[in-house]
Formats: sequence, structure tokens, C-alpha cells
Amino acid sequence: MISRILWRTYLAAFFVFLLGPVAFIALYSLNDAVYFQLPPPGLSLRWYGEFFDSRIFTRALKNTLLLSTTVTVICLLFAVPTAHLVVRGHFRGRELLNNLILSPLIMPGVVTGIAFLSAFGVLDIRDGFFRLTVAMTIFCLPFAVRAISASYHGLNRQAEEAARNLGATRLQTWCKVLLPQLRPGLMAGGVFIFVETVDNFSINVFLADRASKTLPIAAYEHIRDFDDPTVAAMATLLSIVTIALVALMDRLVGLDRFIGQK
Amino acid sequence: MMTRFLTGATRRAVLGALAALPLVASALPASADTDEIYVQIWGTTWQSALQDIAERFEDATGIAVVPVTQASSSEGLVRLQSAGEDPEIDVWFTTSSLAARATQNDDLFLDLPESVTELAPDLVAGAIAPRYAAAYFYPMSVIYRTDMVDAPITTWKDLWDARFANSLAVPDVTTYAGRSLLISAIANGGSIDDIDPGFEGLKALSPNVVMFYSSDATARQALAQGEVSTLVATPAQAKRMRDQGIEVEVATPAPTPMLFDVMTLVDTPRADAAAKFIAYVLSPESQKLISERLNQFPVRKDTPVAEALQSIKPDPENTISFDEAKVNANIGEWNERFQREVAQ
Amino acid sequence: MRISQLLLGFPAALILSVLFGAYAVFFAVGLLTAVPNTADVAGPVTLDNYARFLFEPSYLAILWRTLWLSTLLAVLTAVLGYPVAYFIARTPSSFLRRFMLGALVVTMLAGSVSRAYSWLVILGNRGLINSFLLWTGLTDKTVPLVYNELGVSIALVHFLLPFFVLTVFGAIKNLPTSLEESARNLGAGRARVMAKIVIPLTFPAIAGGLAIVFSLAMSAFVFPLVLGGGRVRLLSNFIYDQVFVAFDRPFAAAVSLIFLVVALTALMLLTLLQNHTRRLAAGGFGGKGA
Amino acid sequence: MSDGVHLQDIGKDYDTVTAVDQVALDLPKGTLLTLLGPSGCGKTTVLRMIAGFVDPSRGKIVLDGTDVTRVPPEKRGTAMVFQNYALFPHMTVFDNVAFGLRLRRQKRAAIANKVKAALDLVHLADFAKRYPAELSGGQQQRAALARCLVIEPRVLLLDEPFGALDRHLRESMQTELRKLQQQLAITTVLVTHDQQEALALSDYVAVMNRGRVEQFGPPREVYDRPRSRFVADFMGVSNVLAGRVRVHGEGRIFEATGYGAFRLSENGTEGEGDALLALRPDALRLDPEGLPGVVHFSALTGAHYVCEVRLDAGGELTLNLPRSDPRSAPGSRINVSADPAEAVILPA
Repeated sequence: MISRILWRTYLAAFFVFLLGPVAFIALYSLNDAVYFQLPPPGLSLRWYGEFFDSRIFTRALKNTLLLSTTVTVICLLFAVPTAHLVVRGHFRGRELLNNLILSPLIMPGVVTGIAFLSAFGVLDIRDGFFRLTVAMTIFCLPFAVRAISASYHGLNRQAEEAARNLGATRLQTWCKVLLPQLRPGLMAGGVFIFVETVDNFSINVFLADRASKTLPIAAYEHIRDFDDPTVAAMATLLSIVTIALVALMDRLVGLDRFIGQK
Repeated sequence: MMTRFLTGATRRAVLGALAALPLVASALPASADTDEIYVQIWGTTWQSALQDIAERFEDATGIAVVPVTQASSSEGLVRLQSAGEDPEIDVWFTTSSLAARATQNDDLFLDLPESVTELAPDLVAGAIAPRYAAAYFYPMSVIYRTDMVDAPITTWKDLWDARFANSLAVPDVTTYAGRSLLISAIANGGSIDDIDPGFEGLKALSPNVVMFYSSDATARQALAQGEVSTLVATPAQAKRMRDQGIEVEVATPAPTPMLFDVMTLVDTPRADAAAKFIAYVLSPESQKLISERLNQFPVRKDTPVAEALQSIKPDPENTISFDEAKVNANIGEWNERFQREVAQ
Repeated sequence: MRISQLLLGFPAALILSVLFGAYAVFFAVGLLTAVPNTADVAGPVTLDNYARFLFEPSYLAILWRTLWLSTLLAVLTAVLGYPVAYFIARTPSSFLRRFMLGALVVTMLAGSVSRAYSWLVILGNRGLINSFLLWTGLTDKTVPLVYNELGVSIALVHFLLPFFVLTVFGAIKNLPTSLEESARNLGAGRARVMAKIVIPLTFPAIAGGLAIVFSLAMSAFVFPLVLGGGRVRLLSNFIYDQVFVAFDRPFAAAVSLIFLVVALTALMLLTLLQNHTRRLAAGGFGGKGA
Repeated sequence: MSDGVHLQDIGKDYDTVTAVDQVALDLPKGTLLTLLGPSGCGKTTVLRMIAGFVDPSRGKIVLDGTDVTRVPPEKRGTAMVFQNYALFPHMTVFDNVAFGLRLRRQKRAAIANKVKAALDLVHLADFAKRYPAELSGGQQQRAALARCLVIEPRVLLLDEPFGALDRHLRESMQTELRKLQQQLAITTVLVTHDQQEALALSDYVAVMNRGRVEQFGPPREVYDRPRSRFVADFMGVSNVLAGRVRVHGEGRIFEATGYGAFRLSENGTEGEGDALLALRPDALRLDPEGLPGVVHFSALTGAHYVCEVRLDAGGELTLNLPRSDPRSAPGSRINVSADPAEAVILPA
């Protein structure tokens, strides 16, 4: 009985710890003062106003949306054939290919960022948006390949044979039987890439130029410079979007079904 | 059930929303094109004073000034250096220390035109160099919360006092061009050429230091939250704190290191317009704004010093300046030694 | 078939060549020297940058500190996270499971810059934790929770937990409950079943989760920067300083390569462990394949 | 070449392993062939070679007079019911069944009619809008069957189609399938490891072992006259005795080591020498003249008891006794002889 109480307390504490900062930042963003005070002197939406009034933040928002959308689309287009090869390919070095594709996951972000900075410098590629797109596509590909591979592994291969058997060519089978079943993986991968691109700091900070700063970089520069909770407002807005996306994913795919799928 | 997760309508809605994102993005405000110059500057400095100056400048000349913020001037420099042929920055605000080092790059920086250098006689000594012009100057000061510090601070040595245990925020070596280290050296009997006492001093100071900061905002926040009671910082920070209703006092113990924040002219096709802006920042009305809004000292001799700064204006005899070449030559090594011996 | 594989391999080949091309350039830069006051690098080719790091005890100390802290935090994360992963996998309540998974995913996707910012205020002297401690009278002085390694660690564990729990959750979920039931049935207590059945059989996933959180901790950058108060410097911050303070990109490149080699070695050890334990775990399901 | 399925000495090697070796079968149009054997015997590989999922290393496959050995699966006109049905999880039952017709670009109305007819045939008309996950195992199986039948294939292929069903359902599905197959006169190849199923459904049975066909023929023949020890074992013969055939008086007898002599019938046995005697439990009966022994174990299987008898000579036999016979109880002394007509001599 006591162990049961302890166990529940632990679980509760765990989730308080987990969600505390996210909840706190929302509270901070509504705080009607530059510095946080307990209890808050009053509630207001002024920092949200500041966020949308700021040319830097709105521009960063625009950059971020554009970048995330571009990267998500390109990444998924690249990830599908790659996942197919990694799961279904018949060639030596398939496992190696898988590991190489996944390798950006373990490379420290700062290292990857500076590596791209050096390489783009040598190639004289100056366009910030292009640099960010290339770097984030490469950085996010592992997430997409992993998510889509997971979907691939869950497929019933006999369904594809059944399609061939019933008269579908390879391509028809792929489009009509395989791709629709990969949708959960594509969705999850897409959401992940989107959010990761919206969120990445340690790579993009090196590659963004004047015109292509994204939200985290703008946020970082803001908190290094200003003391007000505009960034808290931004973080809260992003969290709301994230929660909406996660809820959508849950509705469409079922969170518990998707996560941990073999 | 598992697979019926997208009805046609939902799918179309999701796809439609995705397709619309770039449109929404492009509908957000974008920058204009002609008659613009780009100024890379710290956000707070821009917000406090330069924004107004820029607006007046635009009214006077028709040239719009677009701010490009930098979290620190060294990050700004790396961005400038990485940008190649056209850095898309026309005026870069930095410290005199970093400017002395960076402007040696002939590909990136231009000599100031005569229209700027001819202003030198009206300005304080050292405000104009071949490749940079100071926008304002400031003493390294001590800012403390009157509700947390009982006795006024008068000397640098006071900071070593045990009553300041766990209550200081001091710039790290990379911030304000190593001035914290140099102050420590001088307060402990050393000098820029005899830096060891500086490190010894910082080590001894360490129990009093909560944070060695690299960002003014972090330091201000720590003071506002009561993490620290005392900052080693510039008077501009005190102004920002008071604006938020936090009672602080400013002291300028002797010897007081004086620093310039300067404007450099980047080699771009818009250099003429950029030079006009630099000259405009040095005009009496701009200098007055800087003094009042930013609480930094005007570089024009004839500009009245703001009320709040009157009492802390250091006696010229008590000020001290350092050889920026020496600072630049040593700062990398000082930082490593600082990280090794003091910070950890 | 061959041709179609080549076609399918095109995107992967493109990505990998850009990635490793970038790394090759970067590491070549590590053999050169920075031209002062520019972003340029120049010859002659030298190993000085490597030697400079490897023969300087204080630099190596940063490397060890980073390794040590990452190991410690990875293990701590595993210990804190595993029971939660188990609970989520086994709770009969679908609502609870989805809520918890959602909370983990949302936390994982919450930005690090804004989270660091949040911790700054929560952990401060007048922040939530200290206010609470003072109010309850547990302490009469504020506890320094931020601008030190403790603050960085708290934020990092918070950052790492979702990655670990979500990795391990799948493995536990896929473990047939009949195994646990049969062990209980044979007379093993809850704790024993955990120790003898569940943990050993999910060890490959635990090792995988450890690898992920270890490498994330190794590359921690924002948290030490914002929460360290200038007193916590990990290797990523060191590399950052070389680029932004010392303006020495070649040295940064050299240190990055050393960093990468060390990180990869550590991960390789974990992978070996993972493969070894996977064989053990696979043995446990023998005969299921027929 | 005539209609039906003709396998001409096909074989399949994987690296150094020969999975299927020299399989030659001819199946007349409209009949049902069962490939029977233990797992790993190559029966599924043969089925997959017919479907085109596995390329034979040797030999030719001829369907309805056309050599299809190198034809891709989608052009063969075969239709397969997979072991786990392989329904497309993201499509309704209707869409699953319509899949093949849509690929053949048939008119909407024609598709609707044919799908409806096919679903009627398998009694799934009310389930057209369901998704596979919402169907029971038997319903899924029927949907998979409808999906195959609707395209009117040259050959219907069934891979252990009843394996996942419980016994009661399996039996009724077997009957249903056989009726449908006969009614539509559709050439069918079925793979199973269940000899009851093979006997119940087939026109022909091919018993496979280690990649080869051990025996091919009508089920009765395979059942009554196994030609090898393997086939005998697989067809449920539990008594296989070693010994030799000898001429004895006018006929022949089999002297089984450790058992004694069994009389053999005249047809089917020639010569003398070492051999095996296969006796299914039904072939043994109580006979006062027979070999003496003691029942040491018995189990009720429904209509009768299966009894294990230890003969005085040392050997053991399994036989069936009627439920009503008190001698089925353990400890009973009995005498056993074999019906010569049902005793099968196998090569040693």
C-alpha cells in the first residue's frame, strides 16, 4: 500500500517536473511586468503584442514557416526511397547505409553547424535560406527515415504480394498498397521534422544570415539582449501549435499506437 | 479503424493548410529595397536610442535604416566575416577593442571619409580612429540594489568584501574586452603587463561571484530577480533597471576604465549613405538622445550630459584606458586561463 | 531490380555526399591556420591544432568533464525514466497512456532556448523552487540552483527524459505480458520480475536509449550557455568560443574532430553492449519464429 | 499442352540449399491439388513459384497451355489466398475485392456487379463497407477468397488458408470452399500440413518431403497405398514394423522382428526379402488366433479407444477398439491380427 502511494507520488512528481517549465513559461508570458514576480502584478497579453509588433520576430516567424515547410517536404521526398532501400534493399552494406543515414543524430549540433559553415564557405554559398534548407534537410532525414522505416517494418508484405498477384505492377503496388499504409510514418516524420526545424538552434545559428534568421535565433538574440518575456510569449505560441499537432497526430494515428511501433 | 484515419475532407484540409503556409509566410511584412542601409547593432541599444535617431535620419535624408541585431559584437563579426563579397551590413556597432582588431581587414572595412573624421575636434579624445568613430563612451561601473546593499560602494576593493558573498555578477573575460580582469589586476597591484595579480584577484573574488556573465540581459535579469545584488556593468544598465522600477545606485570607483562603443564602415556599395548615418549619430541632437535615452556619455564635448549621469561622471584624472592592441593580442589566452583557473 | 535500387539510392547518396563532404572540408580546415582578422584559413598543413588540444591538460579536462557529466546524466535519466516508461506501457487506461505520451512528446518538442529561459526563472533565488522551499521552511536560505552545474543538470535531465522514455516505451510495450505473468505465476515478486525478466529483455532498448541521451548530453550547448552563469563550460561551448571569441576556426575544427572521435567511441561501446544484449534477449523468444 | 497446371521438373536453389527439387506435376483443369507436407518441405515455395513470387532455378511452369516461367506475377492470372489473408488494411472489403478489377480497368458498374456477386458467393454482402480489422478471422478469409474469385483466375492458389481458424470454423470453411471450387470448376492448388484437410478437399494429393514429391495421386490411393515410410507416417500410419517378406505355403507372410508373423494378401506383394510393414490402427483387429499381448494404455478419442498393446514377443502396436469393448481397459489381455487387405509393404 505504501509502495503504491510512493509510486503514484513519483509518477505525479515526474509529470509535474516534465510539464512545469512549459506551464511556467505560459504563466510568465502573461505576466504584466518585465521581470517575473510572484504573485504576478497582473495579467496581460502585451508580450504577445510585442511579439507580433516586432519586425524581427515577424520576419523570423515568416522565415521559420517557410523553412520548415520546405524542409519537411524535401525531407519526406528524400526519406521515402531511402527508407525503402534501408528496409527492403538487397545489397551489401545496407546496414552501413542505415547507420550513415542516422549518423547526424549523434553528431553534436555545434559540430554539424560549424562543419556546414566551413563547407559553405569553401563553396562560396552565401544564401542563408539555401544553407539552412540543406543543413536542416540532412539533419532531419534520420528522423524521417526512422519514422517511415518503422511504418515499413509494420507492413504485411503479403499484402503487396497479393496486389501483384491480383494484377498490379510494382509501381501500382507501391502507390496503391504501400504508400497509403506508410501514412502514419509520413505524418509522424513530417510533424517531427517540422517541429525540429522550427526549433533548431545549434545548427542554424551558424548558417542563418541577416535575412534568414529563424525564431530560435531571434529568441536567443532577444534574451541575450532584452529582459522582457517576449520570448515566453513566443514559446507559449509554439507550444500551443505543438500541442495541436500532437493532438492531431493522436486523433489521426493514435499516439500509443505509433510510438514504439517496431 | 487504425487505417481510416484520414477522411477525404480532413486530408484536403490538412494538405490545403500545408500548401497555404508559404503563402501566409510571404504575406508577412518583408523588407523594402532602395535607399536603405543596414546597421548591425545590439537590440537594446537600438531600441533605447538609435531607433529614434534612425527615424530622424530618414526624415532628414530619405535613407531608411534597417537594424540587424547581434547578440554580441563578436557573433556579429563572425557573421560579417562569413558573408563574403556582400556582407549586407553597412554599419557595424562594436566595442572599440574589437573594432581595433577587426578593422585591420582591408577587404571588409573602409577608412572613414573626411566628412566624419573632420568632426574629431568636436569630440572627446580617442573617439575617432581611421576606421571607426565612437558613438558614445561609458565608464565600467558598479550597479547595486539599494534594498540589498546597505553601505555604499566606493572602491573596487569593496567587492572583495565578505559582505558580498554570493551576490556579484561580473562580466567574463570576453565581455567588455577583459575589463573585469584588468580592474582586478590594478586593484591587486598588477597591470596589463603584469596580469597574474588579476587572476589571483578574480580567484579570490570567486566566492562572491554568482555569475560571470556574457550577456547584459542575463545580468540585469539576475539583479532584477535578486539573484545578485551588485553588477559590474555600464551605467546604461542602471537606466534600464530604474525604468522597470528597481532601485539601483551607480558607483564609478577609481581607476575607472572608459570604453567606447564604435561604428565601423563596412565596404559595401552603400558606404556613402552609411557614412552619412555615422556622421548623423555624431550630431548634437543624436548625442543628446544617446545621453538621455541610453544613459551613456556623449562623445561630443558640447553635448550636455544627462541628469542621471552627472553624479557618476568620473574625474578625468581617475579614468584609465588600456592599449587595445595588447588586449586583443592576449584576450584569447586570458579567456582560456580565466576559464581554467577562475570560472570552473 | 539493380537499376531501381540505384535510382532509389540517389537521394541517400546525395545527402550523404553533402554531409560527409561538409565534414571532410571541415576536418581539412582543422589542418590549417586562421588568417587573423578574416574568416579565411591558410596553409601550411599542420597537426598543431590537434597537438594544441591533446597536450593541454585544461582542454582535456573540459573533454573529460563533458564525458563524465554526459555519462552521469544519461544514467540518471535512465533510472528516472525507466519506471515511467514501464508504467505507460502497462497501464490499462488508454487515456492515461495517451496523456503521458502526449506530455512527453510536447516536452520533447518544446524549444530548448525557451526552456532554458524558463528554468532560469524557476530555479532562481526568487523562483518557484526557492520560494516554495522558503515558504515551507525546509531551508532558511535560498539554495543556489542556477548558474552552476546543478542548474544545467536539472535542465538537461528534463531535456533528455522524453527521448529516453519514448525509446524504451516501445520495447516494453512489445514485450509480451505473458512473460511477466508466467514469472509471477512461478512465484517471482514484482521487483524480481522487473530485475530478472523485464529489464534484461528490454536491455537492448535501454542501451539504445542511453546512446541517444548520452550523445544529446554530449552536444549540450544552449543549457550550459544560458544556465551556467559562465561557470559551466562543456565542449560544445568551448568549440563555440573558439569560433566566436578566439576567431580560430581551424582550432575549432580540430577540437570538433577529436570530440567526434571520442563520442563515436563511447557510442560504439554502447552499440556493442546493445548487440550483445540483443542476442541474449532474442534467445528469450526462441522458437517463436516458426 | 492441355489446360490446367503443369509443373515440368521445377527446382529452386537458395545459395547451396536446394529448397525444391525436380517437382513434376500435372493437374487437369477444374481440379483441386493439395501439396501436403511438414513445414520446410518446399510446398509453399512451389506455390509461390506458380504465383511468380519465386523464380524457379530450373524447369518450366505451364498454365493453361502458356509457359509462364518468366512472366511477372501480375501477368500470370493466378490468384492467391495468403496464410494470413493479406487483405489491404487501408481499404474496405468492397475496395479490397474491387482491387483486381480496377487494375483491369473495368467499368464502374461492372465492377460493382461483380464485387457484389463475389461477396454474395462468400456470404459477405453485408460487410462490404467494413475494414479488414473489423472482420472476424473467418470473414477475413472469405473476403480474401472473394478478392481472388472475382478476377476469374486461371488458377486459385491457397496457402494454408485454414491455419488460423479454430477447428469448428475450419471444418465448415473447408466444406464451403470445396463446394465453391467444384461449382465454379476452378483449378486450385492448396498448401497444407494437415492430412485430414488434404483428404477431405482434394482431387489429387502430392506429399512433399525435403523439396521432392514423395507420392502423387488421388487421396484414396495415397491414403491406402503409401509408397514410402515417410508418406505412411504422414498419412497417420502409427505402426511401421521392420522385418522380411517370406513365401509361406500358398501365400506370403511378413515376419516382423519382435512381433511375429502377419499374413499378406496376394496383390501388391511380390518376391521375398527385407521390407517394412505399415499397419494403420484400423487395420488391426482382435482375433483369438492373433499375436498375444497386454493393453497398457488407452485413450478415448470419440468413437473409439486408441489402445497401445505390448505384445508378449516384445513389440508394441497401436490399434483402435470400439468404445463398448471392455477389453480396451489397461491390463486386458488380447490377441491381435492384421487385415491382409490393409497391410502395406514398404521398401526397407
